[in-house]
Amino acid sequence: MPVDRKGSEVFVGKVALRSPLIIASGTWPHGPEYWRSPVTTGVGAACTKALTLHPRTGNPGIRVWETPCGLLNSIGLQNPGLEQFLMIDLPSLSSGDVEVVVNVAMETEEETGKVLAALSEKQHLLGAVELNISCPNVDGGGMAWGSDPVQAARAIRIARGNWKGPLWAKLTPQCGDISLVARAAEDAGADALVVANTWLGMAIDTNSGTPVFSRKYAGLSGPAVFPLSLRLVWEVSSAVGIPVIGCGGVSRVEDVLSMMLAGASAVEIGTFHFTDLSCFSRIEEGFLEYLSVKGYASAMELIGRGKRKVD
Amino acid sequence: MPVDRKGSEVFVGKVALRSPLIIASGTWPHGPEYWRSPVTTGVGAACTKALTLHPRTGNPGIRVWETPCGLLNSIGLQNPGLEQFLMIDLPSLSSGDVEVVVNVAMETEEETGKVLAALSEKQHLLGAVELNISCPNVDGGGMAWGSDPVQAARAIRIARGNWKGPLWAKLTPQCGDISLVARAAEDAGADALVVANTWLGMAIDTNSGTPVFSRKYAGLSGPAVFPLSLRLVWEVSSAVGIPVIGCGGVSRVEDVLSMMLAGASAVEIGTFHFTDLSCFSRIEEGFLEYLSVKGYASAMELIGRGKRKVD
Amino acid sequence: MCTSGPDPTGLDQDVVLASRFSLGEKLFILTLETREMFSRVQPGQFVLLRTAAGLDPLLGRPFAICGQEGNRIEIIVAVAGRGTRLLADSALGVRLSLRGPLGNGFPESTKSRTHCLAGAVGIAPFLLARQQNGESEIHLGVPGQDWEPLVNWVSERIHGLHVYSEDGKLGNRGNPLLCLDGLDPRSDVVWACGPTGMLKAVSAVCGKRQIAAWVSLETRMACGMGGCHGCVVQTVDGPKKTCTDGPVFHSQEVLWNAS
Amino acid sequence: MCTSGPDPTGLDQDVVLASRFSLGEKLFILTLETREMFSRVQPGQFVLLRTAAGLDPLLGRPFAICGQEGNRIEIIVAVAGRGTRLLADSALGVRLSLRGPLGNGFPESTKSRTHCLAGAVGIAPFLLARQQNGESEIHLGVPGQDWEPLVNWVSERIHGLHVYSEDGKLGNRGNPLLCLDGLDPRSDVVWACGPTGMLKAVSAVCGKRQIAAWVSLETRMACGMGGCHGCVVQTVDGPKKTCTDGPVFHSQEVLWNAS
Ligand SMILES: Cc1cc2nc3c(=O)[nH]c(=O)nc-3n(C[C@H](O)[C@H](O)[C@H](O)COP(=O)(O)OP(=O)(O)OC[C@H]3O[C@@H](n4cnc5c(N)ncnc54)[C@H](O)[C@@H]3O)c2cc1C
Ligand SMILES: Cc1cc2nc3c(=O)[nH]c(=O)nc-3n(C[C@H](O)[C@H](O)[C@H](O)COP(=O)(O)OP(=O)(O)OC[C@H]3O[C@@H](n4cnc5c(N)ncnc54)[C@H](O)[C@@H]3O)c2cc1C
Ligand SMILES: Cc1cc2nc3c(=O)[nH]c(=O)nc-3n(C[C@H](O)[C@H](O)[C@H](O)COP(=O)(O)O)c2cc1C
Ligand SMILES: Cc1cc2nc3c(=O)[nH]c(=O)nc-3n(C[C@H](O)[C@H](O)[C@H](O)COP(=O)(O)O)c2cc1C
Ligand code: FES
Ligand code: FES
Repeated sequence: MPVDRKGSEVFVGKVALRSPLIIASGTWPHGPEYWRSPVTTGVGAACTKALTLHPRTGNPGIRVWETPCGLLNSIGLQNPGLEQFLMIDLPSLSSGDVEVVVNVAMETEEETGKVLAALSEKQHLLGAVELNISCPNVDGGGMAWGSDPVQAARAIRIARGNWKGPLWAKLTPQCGDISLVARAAEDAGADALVVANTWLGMAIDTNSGTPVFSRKYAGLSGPAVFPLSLRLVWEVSSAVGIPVIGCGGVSRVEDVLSMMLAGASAVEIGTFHFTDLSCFSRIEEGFLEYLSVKGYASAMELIGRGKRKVD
Repeated sequence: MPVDRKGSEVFVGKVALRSPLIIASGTWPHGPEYWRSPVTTGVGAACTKALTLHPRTGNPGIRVWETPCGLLNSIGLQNPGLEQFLMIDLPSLSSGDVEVVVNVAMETEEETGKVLAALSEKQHLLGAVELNISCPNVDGGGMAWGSDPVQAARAIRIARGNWKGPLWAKLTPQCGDISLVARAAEDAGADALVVANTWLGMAIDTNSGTPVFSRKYAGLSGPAVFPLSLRLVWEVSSAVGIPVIGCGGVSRVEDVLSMMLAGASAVEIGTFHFTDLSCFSRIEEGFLEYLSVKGYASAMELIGRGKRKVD
Repeated sequence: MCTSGPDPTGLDQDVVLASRFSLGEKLFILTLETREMFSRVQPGQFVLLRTAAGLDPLLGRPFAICGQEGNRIEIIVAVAGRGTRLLADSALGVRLSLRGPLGNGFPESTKSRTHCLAGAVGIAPFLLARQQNGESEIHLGVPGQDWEPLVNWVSERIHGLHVYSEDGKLGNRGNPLLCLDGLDPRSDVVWACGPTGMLKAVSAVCGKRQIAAWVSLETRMACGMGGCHGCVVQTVDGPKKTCTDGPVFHSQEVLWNAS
Repeated sequence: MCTSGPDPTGLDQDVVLASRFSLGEKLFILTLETREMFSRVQPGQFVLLRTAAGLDPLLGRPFAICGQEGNRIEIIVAVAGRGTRLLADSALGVRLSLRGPLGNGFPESTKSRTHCLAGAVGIAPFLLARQQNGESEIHLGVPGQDWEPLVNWVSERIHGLHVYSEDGKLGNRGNPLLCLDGLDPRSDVVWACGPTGMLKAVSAVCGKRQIAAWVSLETRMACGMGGCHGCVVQTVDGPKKTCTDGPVFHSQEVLWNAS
């Protein structure tokens, strides 16, 4: 019996998603077949790999390392740069059936400005821009932008000045008080907040006796971090009025529900689809079943509902 | 063939431990049989549950919740208070064969002062005091003490004034820049730093739609957090001159080795012994084998060695 | 518990899943072959059990022991979530990690008759009790007809079992509390195991009628050996640990309305 | 990959561990029964495989396919760490999660003779090649006598196998590179699979002598389908992904000294 997937629609501000499940940045192939049915069953939107003005080759050495229920990565924003993205990637991604969210890695004011200005000309093809002020795997910029309210606000203002479409800011857990950063991003004009990018960790190869990654530290993702991300989602969504998108460790329908009950309007999944490609369609089905069993008329009713009885 | 366990001795400052493995606070029964052979095979020291001046009943409701490779807890410092500890617990614990480390939960200046003054009279029975400025599960005090350098320094100075024996400060990951807190603790007179207590997380019961824990947030421990703790150990041990004790998610000999290569002099294990009580003896055996295969004359040679080729 | 070497506490060991008998999609009897033989288990004692491969699930799940013979023990597993699903799906012959036996069982009574009240899988300790000693009266309540396979399986083992179901389609209409009506405080004692709601009701009735009643509680656990304080229940004597002070408590000791 | 429902990409499926044959304590041949039949697998293609119970280990481990028949595939598993240990220890009949087949195999050659150089378990793709087409010359090098069971097992399947060991106790003294001496760049082509050191040496010799050589590389992987950029190798044309651009690369394309 074909599943009626209608009831899972959500809105992130003005952006309508047919499902609250978003494929997280840097984890999904850019081949066009991955951006359309049947592969995208259950998926509402997909984020591109981080985009930078110029091509980047990424980090040398080992780039991924498994940890208990988690994954450390140090990819380092490998991407072919704006020109190739516009020419080759974007046309094929946007021919699919999910909203395309372009993850733009915050670099210098000038570089980011150029990238966003160029994307503005393609705004009709894009669901949103996700401004990555949280990459832990590069020097200069990256996570530094998201690590305090002042820097974060500066980054958002630069972006806001160059991109009029929906602007999501992807925050990092590596900041003092994330509520302050979140409020600063809201005030500077972000339309939604993605909470959050990876958690700074490291690994040592005991055989060689040295750090596994060339940059020593790397970003932790996957089910291991879910309880930590959920706490951030609760905290941020209590602090701001704009929509929050949960991200970090989601692997089960209960995780999606928890994130939404905690205040998220949608949820990104990255690492777990490395383990199970059918997770999107399966989780969406579980999501619909929950709504129906619990008597919710729409997915939107779930958002923040976990708070009403407590906060 | 009986294992020769001699080679695993380490020093945390002046405190000699026959093995680098320490049982983490709040996880081990106070019954005397758990503080002596054969149960303590492989164990160098054991930390008591957090001690407070007055008895505490702890938090109501659900207190433990499993997450992927991790455990959230919200115990809330349940303990019988100083008087009973001195009368009943301490005599039996100190009759065992491991160093007894008393975990003292930082409360008000006055309360902590009294606890430490009383412990000072029993200093001959104690290996060290572990000052807990990092408990996420109580209001007022707890983690707040460890969340910034100024508070941390104040706490250590109070403790230092009342306790002349070895003083370990147990830090929290929930602080801006942990190196700053670590340096402040060092300057204020701590003899060693335990890095670190649990990571703030949360869980939602999707059936009821509300947070699982009465205090909403809880502390995450277990293998899930290991890569995060390892990063903190590397960072802190690069920032201070006093010994560092690694803590958070250790479950395998490789984890112990990694922590020590990253700069830890010893390593605490909490959650994982819930899964496997034989972990201490098994890990110590693996540790000795590693030393012998790699040709280390003593466990101390390992400490911080992972850094020499990189930093 | 995923140990190969011997565990110095003697509490943890690897066991082998020797047999599985299905009583429906979500109910299984598992037989475990232990390496070290347990001494005589008391009814109400339990084990923590986990699949030994990998670190997830991380913690053992508590199950009351319902049978013991030589170096085999038996448990009833109702699939409640992820951990029990994995256990139920484990291949025969697989190694599982076991901690136990843990806790204190129901106390031997000096009174003349013991009445055991079970809610569904709460029957486990009483199966063991009957195996060890044929004397008690055993009352099993189940939610409805889905539970017929369990009722049949238990009936084969417990001669004279009293069965209750809400709709009356299995045994008597109602629940095991019905049996309390006829009890005499001077000669009768009650043991109960099942959902908290039922235990609370048993406690209320027995309190009022001054019948001595012991109940086996369920709480979430981490260590099972008194270390973590994760499993406390509030009692008239302050917080107690379900794993080492219980799981069996005197019904009047428990503060049923404290959370 | 721990899916019950169908996977819309068609890449992931549950498979059943149908048989295990041991070639020593740390070396096993596993037969997997797939639900969906694979189309013809190219030698060099691989699968990601994980134990489906629980979330740890989280990621599949890559293994080259060494045999295919109906809906069964065969792999060789050398125990290298935790993931491979768990796979090797899995009970027969257990469900495993599989992603694949992935990557590009060795390219069909227009030249007259293919010489396959394998280091130990690097023999896997060449077993499949021989199963599909009897023509290539196959050279297997092993570290020493411990590997005799593998050598015997392979010899039964590969008629005319050339064997090498460093100490000469199994086959010829030395390693498979010896065979390169006699090759003719106009008519011979080399395929190699094994430790990186060996592949690098093959590349150096073949580069110098202008013999066309393809090598199958090993890198750490997460997704196996080109999404994560975790598996890149540096090539003359910039970074390439081992999982989707490889694992088979032309030996002169790889920048062997980039890390
Ligand atoms: C002393 C004792 C004896 C028990 N005896 C039996 C028995 O004989 N047969 C049987 O089928 N069940 C028994 N249970 C309940 C059984 O332990 C839970 O159903 C099981 O732990 C659920 O695990 P899960 O992973 O499938 O559920 P999940 O909900 O996925 O588990 C998540 C977490 O919650 C805990 N949890 C969930 N429900 C319970 C519960 N009711 N009690 C304690 N912890 C829970 C789990 O241990 C785990 O940590 C007993 C519980 C206790 C405390
Ligand atoms: C394309 C390809 C084909 C392969 N074919 C085979 C084969 O046919 N037979 C066989 O026995 N082995 C093969 N390997 C190697 C095999 O994948 C590793 O030995 C295995 O992943 C080790 O996992 P572990 O958990 O036991 O080791 P651990 O060291 O515990 O693994 C930790 C992590 O490192 C990764 N890892 C460790 N070693 C390697 C390695 N050499 N290559 C890639 N990732 C690694 C694991 O995937 C895991 O993420 C192949 C590797 C690749 C890339
Ligand atoms: C291999 C890999 C590459 C990633 N690349 C990016 C990236 O380019 N830009 C970005 O904002 N986040 C990137 N991330 C972070 C993810 O988008 C996501 O925020 C994080 O992995 C947490 O979610 P998860 O636990 O569901 O994976 C990457 C994560 C992984 C694992
Ligand atoms: C159930 C439980 C109770 C704890 N109680 C205390 C405590 O009383 N004092 C303290 O300093 N830390 C306490 N902790 C934290 C542990 O000592 C340790 O720092 C933390 O669990 C991380 O280590 P692990 O991952 O090895 O468990 C507790 C942890 C758990 C799981
Ligand atoms: S489960 Fe740890 S004290 Fe009871
Ligand atoms: S393994 Fe993910 S791109 Fe190759």
